[in-house]
Amino acid sequence: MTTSVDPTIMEWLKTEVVPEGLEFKPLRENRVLVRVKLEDVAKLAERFVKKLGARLSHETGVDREQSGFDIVYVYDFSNVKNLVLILEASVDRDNPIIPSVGKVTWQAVWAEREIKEFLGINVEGMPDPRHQFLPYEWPKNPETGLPSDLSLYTPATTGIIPTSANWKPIGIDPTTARSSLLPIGPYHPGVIEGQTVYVRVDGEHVIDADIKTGYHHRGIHRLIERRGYNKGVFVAERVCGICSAAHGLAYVTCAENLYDAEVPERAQYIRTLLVELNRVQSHILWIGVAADLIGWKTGFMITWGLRERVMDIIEAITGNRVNYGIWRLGGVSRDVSQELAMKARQTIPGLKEALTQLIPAVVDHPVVKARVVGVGPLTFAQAFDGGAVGPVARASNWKIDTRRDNPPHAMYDPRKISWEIVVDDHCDMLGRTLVRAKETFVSIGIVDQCLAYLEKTTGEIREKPQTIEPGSEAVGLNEAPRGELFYYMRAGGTDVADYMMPEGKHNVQGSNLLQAVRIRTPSYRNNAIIPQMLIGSALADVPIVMGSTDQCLACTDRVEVINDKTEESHTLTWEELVRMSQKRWRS
Amino acid sequence: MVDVLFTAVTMLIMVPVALFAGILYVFLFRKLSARFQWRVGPIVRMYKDLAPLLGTSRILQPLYDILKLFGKDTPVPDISRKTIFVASPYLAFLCAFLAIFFIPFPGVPLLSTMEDSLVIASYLLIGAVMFTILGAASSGSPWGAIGARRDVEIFLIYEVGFVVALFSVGLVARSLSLWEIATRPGLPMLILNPFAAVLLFLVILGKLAIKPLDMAEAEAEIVAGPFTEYGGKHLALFQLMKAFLFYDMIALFITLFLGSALSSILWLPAYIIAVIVLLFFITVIQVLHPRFQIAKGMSWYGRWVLVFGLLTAIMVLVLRFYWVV
Amino acid sequence: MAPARIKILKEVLAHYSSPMTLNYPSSVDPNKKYSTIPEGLRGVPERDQEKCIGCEACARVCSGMATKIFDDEAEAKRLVQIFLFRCTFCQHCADECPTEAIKMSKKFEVATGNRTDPANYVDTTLDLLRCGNCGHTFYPRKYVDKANELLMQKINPLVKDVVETDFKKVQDYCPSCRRAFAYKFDTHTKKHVWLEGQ
Amino acid sequence: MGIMDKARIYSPWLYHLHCGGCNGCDIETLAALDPRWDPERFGIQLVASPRHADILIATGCVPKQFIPMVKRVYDQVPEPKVVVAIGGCACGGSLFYNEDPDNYAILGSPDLLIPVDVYVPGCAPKPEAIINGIVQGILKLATKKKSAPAQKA
Repeated sequence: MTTSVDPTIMEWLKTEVVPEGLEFKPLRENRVLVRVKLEDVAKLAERFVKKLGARLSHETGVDREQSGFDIVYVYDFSNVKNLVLILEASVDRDNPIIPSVGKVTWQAVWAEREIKEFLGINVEGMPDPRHQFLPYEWPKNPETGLPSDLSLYTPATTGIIPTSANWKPIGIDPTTARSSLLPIGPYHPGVIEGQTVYVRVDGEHVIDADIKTGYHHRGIHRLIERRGYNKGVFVAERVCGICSAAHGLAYVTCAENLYDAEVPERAQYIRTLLVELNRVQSHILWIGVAADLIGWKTGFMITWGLRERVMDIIEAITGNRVNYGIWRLGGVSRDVSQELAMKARQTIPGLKEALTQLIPAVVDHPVVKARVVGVGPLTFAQAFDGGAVGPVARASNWKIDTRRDNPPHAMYDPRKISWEIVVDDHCDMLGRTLVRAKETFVSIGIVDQCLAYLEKTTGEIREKPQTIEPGSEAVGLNEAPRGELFYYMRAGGTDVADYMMPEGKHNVQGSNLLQAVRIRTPSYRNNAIIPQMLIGSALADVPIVMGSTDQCLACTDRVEVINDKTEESHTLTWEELVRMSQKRWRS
Repeated sequence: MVDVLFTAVTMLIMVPVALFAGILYVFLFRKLSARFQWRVGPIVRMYKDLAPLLGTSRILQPLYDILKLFGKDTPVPDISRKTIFVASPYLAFLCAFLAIFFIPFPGVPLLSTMEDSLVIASYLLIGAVMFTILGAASSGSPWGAIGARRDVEIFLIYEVGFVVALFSVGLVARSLSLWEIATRPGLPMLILNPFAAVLLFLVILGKLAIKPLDMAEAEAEIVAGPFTEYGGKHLALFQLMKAFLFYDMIALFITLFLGSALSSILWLPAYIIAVIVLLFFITVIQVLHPRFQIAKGMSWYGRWVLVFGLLTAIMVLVLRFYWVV
Repeated sequence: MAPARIKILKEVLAHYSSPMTLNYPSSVDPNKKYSTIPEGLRGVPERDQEKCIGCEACARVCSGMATKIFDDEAEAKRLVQIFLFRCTFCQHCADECPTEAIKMSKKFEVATGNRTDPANYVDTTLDLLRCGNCGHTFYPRKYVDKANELLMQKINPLVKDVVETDFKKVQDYCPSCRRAFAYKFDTHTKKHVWLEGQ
Repeated sequence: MGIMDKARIYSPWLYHLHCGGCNGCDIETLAALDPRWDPERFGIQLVASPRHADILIATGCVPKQFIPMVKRVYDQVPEPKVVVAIGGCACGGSLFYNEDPDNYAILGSPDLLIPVDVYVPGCAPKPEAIINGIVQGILKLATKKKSAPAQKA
C-alpha cells in the first residue's frame, strides 16, 4: 500500500503529539492510524482540541465480535499540518465503558449518544445521556406507563462542560412547564421532514430550546454493510436526495482508499463536475426555501425557476435529476461526451448572468435583511466548540473547507482547479446567506473549469476494481453542500462472521462485504448546535434559524440501531437491551 | 314604498354581483401574483385537449375552491370549545356578507342611504375579523392560538387606522351616510385628503393579510394560523368571508375617496378601472415582500399607521376649519 | 430601500409577458409539453426478450432487489422480473448485462392506480433445460450457449479441442450432475491443467 | 356531472406527507410546483394543514418511528381524499426495505398503513411524472365522489 504521509509528520506525531501511541500506521493520502490505550483518549482529546486546535471529525465504534469493540476517533489537523489522525483504542467486550470526550468538546456529544445507543458501550460521564434516535420515553416503565430514566423529563445528572456552560439539555418537568412548551414538529410546514424542536416560549420569545431527531432513522449503515461495496454506493447516494453527489463521492473515495486505486483523471473531473453542480443546485434551492420560510413566495418561485436550468444540465449529464447513479469504484459509469460538455458550457454564462442579477436582489431586499440581520447568532468560539461545519462555520469566520484541507481528492487540487473559500464575519443568518450566495458563483467557476477540460479531451473513465485487503481501514472526507461529510470504512474479511450474511445469499463469506461503515453527515453536526442559535430569538425566527443550517434530517438520522424498538418496547429495559444486543453479536 | 321595494330588489341583485365581484378580485389577485412569479396562474383558456375533463376556464377558481370545501367533511376537534368554534365562521361570514349592503355600488345606493351606514359598515368589518380571532382562539390548537394572538396584535393597529380613516372622511363630508359621502359634489377625497387614502390602503393590507403583514397566517411558522383546525364547510365560509371582505374593502375605498364615481351606473367603467388599479397595487406589494417578523412588523406597521393617522387628523382640521369645503 | 425592490420588480417583470410555464399535461403544442428529455434519460428499464439469456447478472447487482428470478420447477420456466415499484432506474443492471438486453427507455410517466397491473413488471420468460440425468431443471439454453461462447473466446488454444468435445458430452446435464459424474464422462477439469502444463 | 362534482375535480389541494425518505422526492414534489410546471393552472395548491387537503402526497419509506404520525395525519384529512405515493420508496420500499434480511428500522411502503390510490414509481420521478400521478389522483377523487351518495342511499 502506497502512502503519501510526510516522514517529518510521522516524526512529529511520534514525539510531540501522541507519545502514548502503541502503533503507528500511515495510510493512503494523509491519514495516519494510531492505536492508543483506552485510558488515554480523553487526555489526548484535550491536548488535540484545546492545545493544537484540531477538530474532531467524528467519534464512532466498530464491533469486532469476540475481540471486543474498537473505538475510533478521527481528528482533522488541517489547521496545523496536512494530517488526518485516526485514533483507535480497544474496548473490552464484557465491560464496555469508555471515558467521555464530550466533556472536553461538544463536538463529541451527539456521537457519544449514538455510540451508547447503537453499540451498547457505556460512556462514563457524558454530558447529555439521553437517547439520540430512539424516542426519549423509550423504554417506558411497564407498570406505570411513565417514562423511565433517559427521558426528556429527567434532569441531566452530570455537569456540563465549563466552556459551553449554556448548553444544558432542557430538563423539563411536564407538570409545570408544558403550557409554554411548544413542540415544533414532527410535521410542520417549516420543515419538510420529521423532527421535533422543543421550544419553551415566553410570549413570542424563545427562552429554551432542544432538538429531537431520529424519526428518519433508516438503518443505512446496516444496509450498506449487508450489500457490499458495489451495491452500497446506491444506498449511500440515497442517504440524502439533495446532496446525493457528495455522498456518492465520499463513498467511492473512501472505498478507493481501502486499496490502491488509480482513478483516471477524466473520471475525477466528471466527479468534481457533478459534485459542484450539485452544490450549485443545493445552494439555489436553499435560497428559495429560505425565501419561502420567511414567507416570500416570489423569491421561492424565481429562484426555483432558475434552478431548473442547473437541473437540466445535471439531467443531460446523468439521466436523472436527483440520484445520479454514476458512481462506481474506480471511476464513473457514464462519460460526458465532448459535444455535451460543450453544450453545457454554453449555458453557463447565461446562468451566471441570471444569478448575478437575481441573488443580490434577493439578498439585499430590505425586508429580507430585516429578517436575517442579527438572527440566530453563532460566534466563532461557539462554532468551534460545537463543531459546526460547512457554510455555518464559514459564516462564523472559520475558514474550513474540506476541499482544501483534504489533499487532492477527486480533482480538488489547487494545481488543476482554482477556487476560493468564502468566509464571512457576520456570524448570523445574514452571514450564512451571503456565504451560500457567494459559494454558488465559486462552484459555477469550478463547473466551468471542469467542462473546459471535458470538452477538449477524451480518455478512460473507469479503472478495473481490485481486491481489497481484509481489515484495512479508510476515511473519506468531502465537502458536501452543507459541510464536511465523513465516511469511515473497514473492510470485512477478518472479524466478520456468518451473522452478516443473510443465509444462502452470498457464497463468499466476508471478503466482498464491509465490516463497518460509518457516516457522519454535516447536518448531524449543525443540528447539534441549533438550540444554541435558537435561544433568545423570536418564535417567528425559529423556522428560518432552523433553515439557516440547511438541515437535512434524512442525512442526520441515517445510522443503525441494534434492536427493533416497536416489538419489544414494553418488555425491555435499557440494560436488557444492552445485554441483548451484545449477546446477539457474541453468539 | 316604491323606494323600499327598489332597495329590496337591488339588494337581492347585489348578492350575486358582490359574490362574483369578490371571486373575481381574488382570481385577479392570484392571477397577477402568478404572472409576477414567472408562471401562468389559474388558467383563463384551458388547453383544448384537457377541456372536457378540467373545464374551459378557471376564472371562477376561488368559487370552485369554496364549493369543493362545502362538499367535504367538516372536522370539529375534540379539544375545541365547540359552540364558539362552530359559530364563529358563520358569524364572521355574516358580518362580511351584510357589509355589502351598506356600501354603495355605482348607481345603487342599497342601504347606504341610511344615516349611519358608515358606522354600521365599520362595525361589520371589524366584526368579521373579530369572529375569526374568536374561532381561532377556541380551536384548541397551539397554532390557532398563536395565530389568534398575532391577529389581535395587528388588529389593534389597523382598526385604529380604519376608524381614523373612515371618520376623517365623514368629518370632512359632514355626514356619516356613505351614500351622501359618495355623491358629495366637489373634489374627490383622494385629492383633498390623500393621507387618509394611504392610511386606508395600509389598513386594507393588514385586513386582507397581504404579504408583509400576513404574520397571522404565516405558513412556515404557524401552519395556517387561525384556520389551522378549520376544514370543510367552516373553511369554505372563511373563504367566502375573505372574498366578500375583498369586495367590501375595495368598494369602501372607492366610495370614500373617489366619491362621485358612484353617483350613476354610467360610472361603472371608471369603477372597474379603479378596482383594477387598486388590485394591481395590492398585488405588487404582495409579490415584492417577504413577511415581516412579528415584532418588527408591528413596530413598522404601527409607526406608519400612526404617522398617517396624525397627518390625516391634521388634514381634517385644516379642511374643516380653514378651508371650508 | 428602493433599489433592491426595483431590482426585484425588474426581475419579476422580465417574465411577465412570457411565463416560463410549460403546458405539461396538455399536448396541444408538442414543443411545449415536456421540459427536457435528454438523450441519456434514465427512464423505465426495458428488456429485449430475444437478447435476454436469463443469467441472473441483473438480479445479482440490483441494489433495491427490484429484479428477481423465479424458477418454476414443474413447468421448467424461468421468469426474470423487474418490479417497477421498487426499481430505482439506476442503470446498474443495464451496465452489467452481458448481452445488453436491458436498455433504459425514455418512458417515465408510469403512474398507476393498480398495484397488480402487469405494466408494473418487466417480465421475460425463458425455458429452462432439464437435466438428462436427475430430471431437475437448471439454466436456460441461451445462458449455457453464451457461457460456452465466452469460454471459447478466452480459452487457452491448447485445451480448446478437448473442452469442445467435453462440452458436447455434458451439455444436457445440470451442474451438480456434471460434477458428480465428471470421471464417468471423462470431463474432469484436472485434465486441462495437465494439458496446459505440457 | 353536477357543479359540486366539477368543483371537486377543479380544486384539488395537496398536503405533503413526508414519511421519512431521502428528501429527493420531496424536493421534486416542490419542484413540480415551481414556475416551470405551475399546477396552480388547474387549481392545485399546496396547503399547510392536513385539515384543508384533498390529496395526500406521500413520499418515502415509513421508518417505524413515523407510523403513528402517518396514521394521524391521514385521519386528519377530511373525506373524500386520495393518497398519491411518490417515488420508489413510497411504492414498494425500494432500497430500504428488504424482504428477507428484514430492515429493523423500516416498516416499508406507506400502503401498509394507509390506503394508497395512485403510485408513481421512479427514484426520483421527474416533476412531469409527479404531475401525471396527481392528475390520476384527481380522476380517482372524482370517482370517489360518485360512489358516496350511493352508499348513503
